Amino acid sequence: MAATRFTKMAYSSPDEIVFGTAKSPVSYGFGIKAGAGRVIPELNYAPRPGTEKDPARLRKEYVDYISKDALNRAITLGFPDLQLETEWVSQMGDKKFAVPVVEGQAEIAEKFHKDFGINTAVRHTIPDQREAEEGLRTGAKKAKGVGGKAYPEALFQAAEVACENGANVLSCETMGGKELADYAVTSQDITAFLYGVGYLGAIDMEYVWSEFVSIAKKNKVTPGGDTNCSGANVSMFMAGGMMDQDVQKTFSAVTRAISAARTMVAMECGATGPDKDCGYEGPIIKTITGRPAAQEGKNCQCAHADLQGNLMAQITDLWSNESVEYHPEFGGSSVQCWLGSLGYEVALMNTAIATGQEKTLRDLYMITDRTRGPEGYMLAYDNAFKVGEAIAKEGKNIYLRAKAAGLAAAKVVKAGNDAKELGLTTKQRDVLNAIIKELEALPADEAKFAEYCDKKYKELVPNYNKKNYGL
Amino acid sequence: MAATRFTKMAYSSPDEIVFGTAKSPVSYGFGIKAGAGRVIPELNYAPRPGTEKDPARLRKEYVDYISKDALNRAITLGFPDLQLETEWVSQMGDKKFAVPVVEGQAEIAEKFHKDFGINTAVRHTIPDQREAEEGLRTGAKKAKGVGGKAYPEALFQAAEVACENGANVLSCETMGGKELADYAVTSQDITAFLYGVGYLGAIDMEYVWSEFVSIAKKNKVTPGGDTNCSGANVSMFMAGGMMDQDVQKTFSAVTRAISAARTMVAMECGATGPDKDCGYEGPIIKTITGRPAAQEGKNCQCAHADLQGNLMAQITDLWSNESVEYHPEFGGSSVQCWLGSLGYEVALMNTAIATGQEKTLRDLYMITDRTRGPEGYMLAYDNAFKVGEAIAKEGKNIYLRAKAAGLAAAKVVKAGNDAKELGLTTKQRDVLNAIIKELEALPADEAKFAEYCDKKYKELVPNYNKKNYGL
Amino acid sequence: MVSSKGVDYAKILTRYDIKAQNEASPEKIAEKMLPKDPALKKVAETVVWMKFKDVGPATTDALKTQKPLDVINKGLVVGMEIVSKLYADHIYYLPEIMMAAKTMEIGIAIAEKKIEGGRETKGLVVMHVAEGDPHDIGKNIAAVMLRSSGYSVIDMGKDVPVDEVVAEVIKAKPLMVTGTALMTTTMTAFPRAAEKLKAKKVDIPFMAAGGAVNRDFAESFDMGIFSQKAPQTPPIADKIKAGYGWKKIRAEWDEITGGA
Amino acid sequence: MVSSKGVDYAKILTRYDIKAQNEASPEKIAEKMLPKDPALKKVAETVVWMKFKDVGPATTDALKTQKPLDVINKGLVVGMEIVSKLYADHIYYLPEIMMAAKTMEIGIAIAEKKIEGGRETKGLVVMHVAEGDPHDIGKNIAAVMLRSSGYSVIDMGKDVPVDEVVAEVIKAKPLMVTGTALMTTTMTAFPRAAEKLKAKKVDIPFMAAGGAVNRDFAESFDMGIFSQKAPQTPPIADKIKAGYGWKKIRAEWDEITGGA
Ligand SMILES: [Zn+2]
Ligand SMILES: [Zn+2]
Ligand SMILES: [Zn+2]
Repeated sequence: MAATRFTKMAYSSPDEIVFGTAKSPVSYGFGIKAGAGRVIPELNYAPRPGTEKDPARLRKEYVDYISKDALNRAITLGFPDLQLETEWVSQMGDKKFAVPVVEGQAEIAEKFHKDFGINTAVRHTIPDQREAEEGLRTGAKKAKGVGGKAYPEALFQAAEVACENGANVLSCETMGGKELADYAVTSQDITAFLYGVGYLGAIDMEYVWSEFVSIAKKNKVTPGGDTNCSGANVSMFMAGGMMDQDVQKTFSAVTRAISAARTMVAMECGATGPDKDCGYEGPIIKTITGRPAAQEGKNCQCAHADLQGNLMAQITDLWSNESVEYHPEFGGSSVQCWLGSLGYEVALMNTAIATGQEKTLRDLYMITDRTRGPEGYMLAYDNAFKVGEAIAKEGKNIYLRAKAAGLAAAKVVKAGNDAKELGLTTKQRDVLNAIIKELEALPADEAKFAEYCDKKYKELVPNYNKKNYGL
Repeated sequence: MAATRFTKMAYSSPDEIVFGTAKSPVSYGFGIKAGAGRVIPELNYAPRPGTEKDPARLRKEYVDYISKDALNRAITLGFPDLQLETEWVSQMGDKKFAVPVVEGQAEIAEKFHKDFGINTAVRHTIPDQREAEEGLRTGAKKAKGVGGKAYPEALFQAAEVACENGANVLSCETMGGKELADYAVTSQDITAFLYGVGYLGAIDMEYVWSEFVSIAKKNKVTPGGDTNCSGANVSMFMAGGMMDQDVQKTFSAVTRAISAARTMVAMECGATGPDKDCGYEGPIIKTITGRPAAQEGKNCQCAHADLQGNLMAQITDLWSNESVEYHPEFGGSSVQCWLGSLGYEVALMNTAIATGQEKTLRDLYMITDRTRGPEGYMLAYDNAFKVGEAIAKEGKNIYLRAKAAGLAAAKVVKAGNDAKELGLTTKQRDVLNAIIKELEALPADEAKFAEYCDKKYKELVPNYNKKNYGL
Repeated sequence: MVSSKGVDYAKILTRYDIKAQNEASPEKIAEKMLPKDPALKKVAETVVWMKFKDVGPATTDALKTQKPLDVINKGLVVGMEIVSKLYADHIYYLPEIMMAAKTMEIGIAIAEKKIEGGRETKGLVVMHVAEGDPHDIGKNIAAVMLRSSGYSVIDMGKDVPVDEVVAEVIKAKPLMVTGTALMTTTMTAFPRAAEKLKAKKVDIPFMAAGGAVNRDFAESFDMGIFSQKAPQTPPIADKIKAGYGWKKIRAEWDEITGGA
Repeated sequence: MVSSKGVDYAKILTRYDIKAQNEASPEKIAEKMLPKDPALKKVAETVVWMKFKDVGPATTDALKTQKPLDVINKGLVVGMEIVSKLYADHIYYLPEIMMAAKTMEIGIAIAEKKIEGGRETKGLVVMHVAEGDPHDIGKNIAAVMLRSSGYSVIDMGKDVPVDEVVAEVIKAKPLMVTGTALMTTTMTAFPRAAEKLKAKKVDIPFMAAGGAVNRDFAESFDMGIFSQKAPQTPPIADKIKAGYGWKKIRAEWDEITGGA
C-alpha cells in the first residue's frame, strides 16, 4: 500500500486548533472517543525490574498491579475515561510473554467499563528492535535473541500478537534513521539529521506502517501512530534544561521540525491517530493531518523534564505521563499518583471546553513556555502552524518537505530572536545561523541530495547502509 | 500574649480573592515574597528510612540530596522562586539531629540565591509530639523519648532550635483536640469534633502559638501558621475518594469548616502566614485574615488523592506537593519530579496573572471540582466566603464561631443539594440532616456547652482531660 | 465569574459514588441472616441496630434458654457478621462498625461470666504504634475489628519503644504482633523489633501497617507481613490461626486480602 | 488569542541559560594552558580547534624534535585537556568534545607508531549495552571520553548477551566493565553478569549506567558502581586505576563525581 501524501493543511488558521478536538476524531476500545471534544488521560508505566523473568509474573505486574491500580484510582477520582499504554518490554517479543499481558489488560479494561461505565482502552506500543547493522528489512541477516527470529519479521509478528489478542490501539516507536540521528546529534550535523530522519526515516516509516496498518485493519484495531523518539527526543534531552546542554537548543528545535515530516508518514499510510505521546512534533502534525494527538509535558516529570511542560498541552487530545516505574509512594502506587496528576490536568482542560474557555486555557499553556527556549517557541501553535504549512506545501516530496520544515523552524526561531521575543545565547544563535546556511546550500533535487549524503555518511557513520532503506 | 480575634472579613466579596495575591503579603528568606502577586512552589519531602539513624547521614539526606536536587532542578526548569519545607522527623526533637539540617538547608538556599538569583526560603515545621495522656501543657508529666524532656517544653525548644539556626518560616501541625477528633470521626459525632477541634483545639492553639510567635519574632523568623491536619484531614482521608468512604463526605465537609475556626488562631496570635499547605481550611481562612495561604491539591498526588485537586489552587499563594519520599525515578529523584509538576502549575498560574486572566483560571480550577463532593463544594471560594462570614460574625467567641462555621457549611451543602447543583447519596444527605439538627440543638452559651461536653466525653473518650486545656 | 451554566459535570469528572450507591435496605439483608430462635434473634438485632441499652437485657434473657457460648456465637457474633456484610456492601460505614462492636462487647461481657474459666477467644494479638509516632486511629480501628472477629487484643498504645514491644510479646505469646507507623522514619523500629524477637527465638508474623508502610517495606524484614487497611487484619489473623506462618501469608497475600 | 503584551516572562520562568552564559573567549582560556614549545603548541591547537586535516602534519612535524610520548602527552593530550576545561565552563559542548577527540586520535595513531611496542594506555575498559536494549548513544559518548582521557576501550556494541560480556571480561582482563541500559527490564542483566564474573573469581568494578539505571540499582549488586552521565566515567576510571575497588568507589562516589 502506498502512502497518500498530505499536501494541504487540515485547519485554515492556527486559532482553530485546540486541545480535545481534532478534525478527524477516532472511536475505539470500550467507549473511548479521541479528539471528539474531550481530552483523555493516557497512562504509561514500566514493570519493576525482575518481573520480566517469567510470563506469569509479568502478566501479574501489568494486569493485577498496574492496570488494576490505575483503574481503581480512576474510579476513586472520578475520571470518565482512561487509556492505558503498554510499551512492550523486550521480553514481550516472545509470544509467551506478550499474549497473557495483552489478554489480561483487555479483560480488566472491559470489566471496569462494564462495572462502572468508565470508558477504557489499551494502546500497545511494539518495540522496534531492528538494528541497522543487522538489517532493517525482511529477509535481512538473522538477528540474536527474540527466538532466533530476524528482527523485521519479529516486529510485524509482535504487531499481530497485539492485534489478535485485544489491543485497542497499535503503535510503535520506529528506529529508522537512528544510526544517522545519533551521529547528527553528537556531531551537530543538521544535514545528517535531515538525511537520516527526514529522508531515510520517512522511507522506513512507509515500509513499516504500510504493514502495521494492514495488520491493524485486519483485526479491527485502531492504527495509532508513531514518534521520532529515537531522534528528536534524544536531541531534546541532550539539549537539556536551562544549564545542562550538550546539544544546542536551536539545533534540537530544528531536528524536531524535521522529525514532523517523518512521523506523519504513519498517517499517510492509514494510521488514524492518536499518535504517540512522546512525539513532541505532534502540534505540527495535527495542523496538517487533523488527527488526534497524544502529548506529554507537565505531568510526565516522572519520566523527564523539558522546557515546554505546559505548552505541550495546548492542542493535545490525549494527555500522557510518558512512563513511570511501578513502585509504592505515600499516595498509593506510582501509577496511581501520576494518573492522579494526569487526570486532574485533563479535568481542567475539559472544564475549559465545557465552559467555552478552552482557547484561553490553551493560550495560557502556550504563553507560559513560549519564550523559554527555541523548541517551545517553534512548537507554540501559531509557529507550529507555519512549520506545518512549509511541510504541506512540499508535501509530495519527502526530502523537500523535511528540509522545508527544518528551514521554516530555524527561521521562526531567528525571527523570534530578532524581534526580541525569544532570547538566545550567543552560541545558540551562532549554531542557528550555521544551520540556516547549511540547509539553504543543499541541492534542490532529491536524487542529488541522496547521492551527496550517501557518499558523505558512508565514511562517517558506523552501521549506515542504504540497502536498509531499499535504496 | 492574648489573641486578637478576627471579627471582620479581609475581603469585601469573594470575587476579589485570587491565587498569588493576599491582602497582607509577607517577605522573608532570600527574596521570597508570599502573596505579593506571584504564586510560589513549596516543596515538601521525607528522608529515606534508615537515614534518621545518625545526624551526619540525616543532614546529608536533607541537604546534599533533597535540597540540592530540588534547587538544581529549579534552575534546570527556570523557576524564579522555590520554598522548601522540612517537616521534622521525630529524631530532630534532638538538637544533634536538628541543627545540622537547619543550618545546612539555610546555607544551600543562600548559595543558590547568590549563584543564580533564584529566590529561596526554608520553612521548618516542628512536630507536635505532645500526647493527651502525657499532658499538653508545660509542667506536665515527664514523657518518654526526646531526651527525657517533657513534650510541651520540647516543642518550644524545637521551635527555638529552628529559629536560631536558619529557619525562614516557622510552622507546626499542632495536635490539640486530637483525642476528641479521633473519637468524633470514628463515631460520626459532630459535637465531639466541635468540642475537641473547634473549642479545645482553639484554646490549645492560643497556648502554643503565643509562644511560637514570640520565639519567631525574637529570632526575626516569619511565624507561618498551622493546620488541622490531625483532625479535618483524618476526616477527609477516611471519607475517601468516590467509592471508599468510611466516613460520610458530608460529615467531613462540616469538620473542615469547624477546623477553620481553630487554625486561624495562629494568625490571631501574630502568625503572618503563609499557613500550612495541608490545611484545606485555607480558603476560608484567607477570606477572613487576608494572609498568604499555602495549599496543595492536584500536584500532591505523591502524598494523597482527594476530590478537590484543582479547586485547591483557586486562591493559593504557595503551591505544595504535601510530601514525597526521596527515591529515584526515571526523570530524576522523586523530589525533582514532583517539583517539576508543582513548578509548572505555578508557572501557569503566574502566566494567568501576568496576562490578566487569573480570575478565569481560578474559576476553571474551582468549577472543575465544585460539584464532585460536599467538601470541595463548601471550599469553592464563593461558598468558603459564606463560611468565613459566619465565623467572622461570631469572631469573638471561639465556641460560637466554630459552631457557626459548621452550620454554615452544612447549610451551604444542603442548599447546593436542594438546588440540584451538588449530588449527594441518600446516606450523605441523611448524615447532613442529622448534623444540622444536632448543631442547632446545642446551647447558645459557651459555659453550658463546655460543661455538657466535658461530662459526656469524659465517659466516652480515652485520654480526654480538660486540664490539658487549662480548664 | 466564568459561567458554568449547562455544563455536564459528569463528562468532566464522574460521581461514581452516586452512580453506585447501594439503596438496598439493611433490614432486608439482615432478615436473611438473623437467627431463627427468637431470643437469639433479639440479641443479634441489638447488635445490628447498635442498641447499647437493649443488648444487656436481651442477652440476659437469652441466657435463660440458651448456653452462654451459643448466645455469643449464634447471637452476638452473628449480629456482628451482619454488620460486616452491610459494611462490605457500602450500606454501613465505619461509625456503625464501631458502635455495633461496642454493643456486641457489652453482651459478650455478660455472657462470658456464665462460662466456666471464661471464654476462649480465637487468639491473642499484641498491637502498638511505633516510637515517635502519635497517630493511632488506624490501630484503634483495627483493634475493634479484631475484637469483633473474636480475637483478644493487648493494645500497647502509641509511641511505644522497641524494647517494650519485645518484652510484651515474649510475655504474652500472641498469635501475631502489629505495628503501625505514619512516618517512614519511625517505621524503621519494626525491623529492629523483629530482629530482637528473632534473637529470642520468637518467630510469629509481625504485621506492619499505617500510612508510611507499604508492602515492600513490610516484607523487607524477616517476620514482616503487610496490612493495607484495617478490614484486612481479621482475615489475615484467621490464616495465622489456621497455621500460616509469615512466609505463607506473604505468598498468598493477594488472595487473603482480596475481598477485604 | 490571550495577549501577552507587556508580560515580564522572567517573573514566570527564568532564562538562567542566558543569565549564566559564559561569553569568555575560548582563545583566552586556551592561551594559558597551551604548551610553550612551538611544535607541541601547534599540535595541541589542532585538537583545541578541531582541525582534522592539520593534526597529521602538525604531529609529524613535532615528532622531528620531540619524543613520541611527549607529542602525545604534552601536545595532543594537553589539547584535549583544554577542550575538557572549555566543556566544563560551558563554552564548548558535546559536538566539540566529539570532534576534538577524533582529531586527537588521528594524532595519537601517528605518534604511537614511533613508540617501540606501542603506547601504554592508562588501562582497558570493556563496554556494552544490555541485551534487548538498542540505545547506545550514551555508551558511545562515554567511550570517546574514556579514550580522550587515555584509556583504551573494547566496545562490544549494543544488545549484548550476558555470556558474551562475561567471556570478554575474562579474556581481556580490563580495569572495569561498563553496561548501559535504557530500560529497567533490561538492566537486570548486569547483576546476572556480575554474579557470573564473581563465580569466575573476577572482582572488578562493574559500572552500570544509562537512563533506566539509578545509583540504588547500580549499588544493589556486588561489584556494581554507578555513573550518572558520561563525563563522570573518566574520573571514576582514574580512581580505579589508582587502586580503588568497587566498595571504595561507592563510599567516595559523591566526592569523585562532584565536579563531573
Ligand atoms: Zn518515546
Ligand atoms: Zn499535614
Ligand atoms: Zn516514586
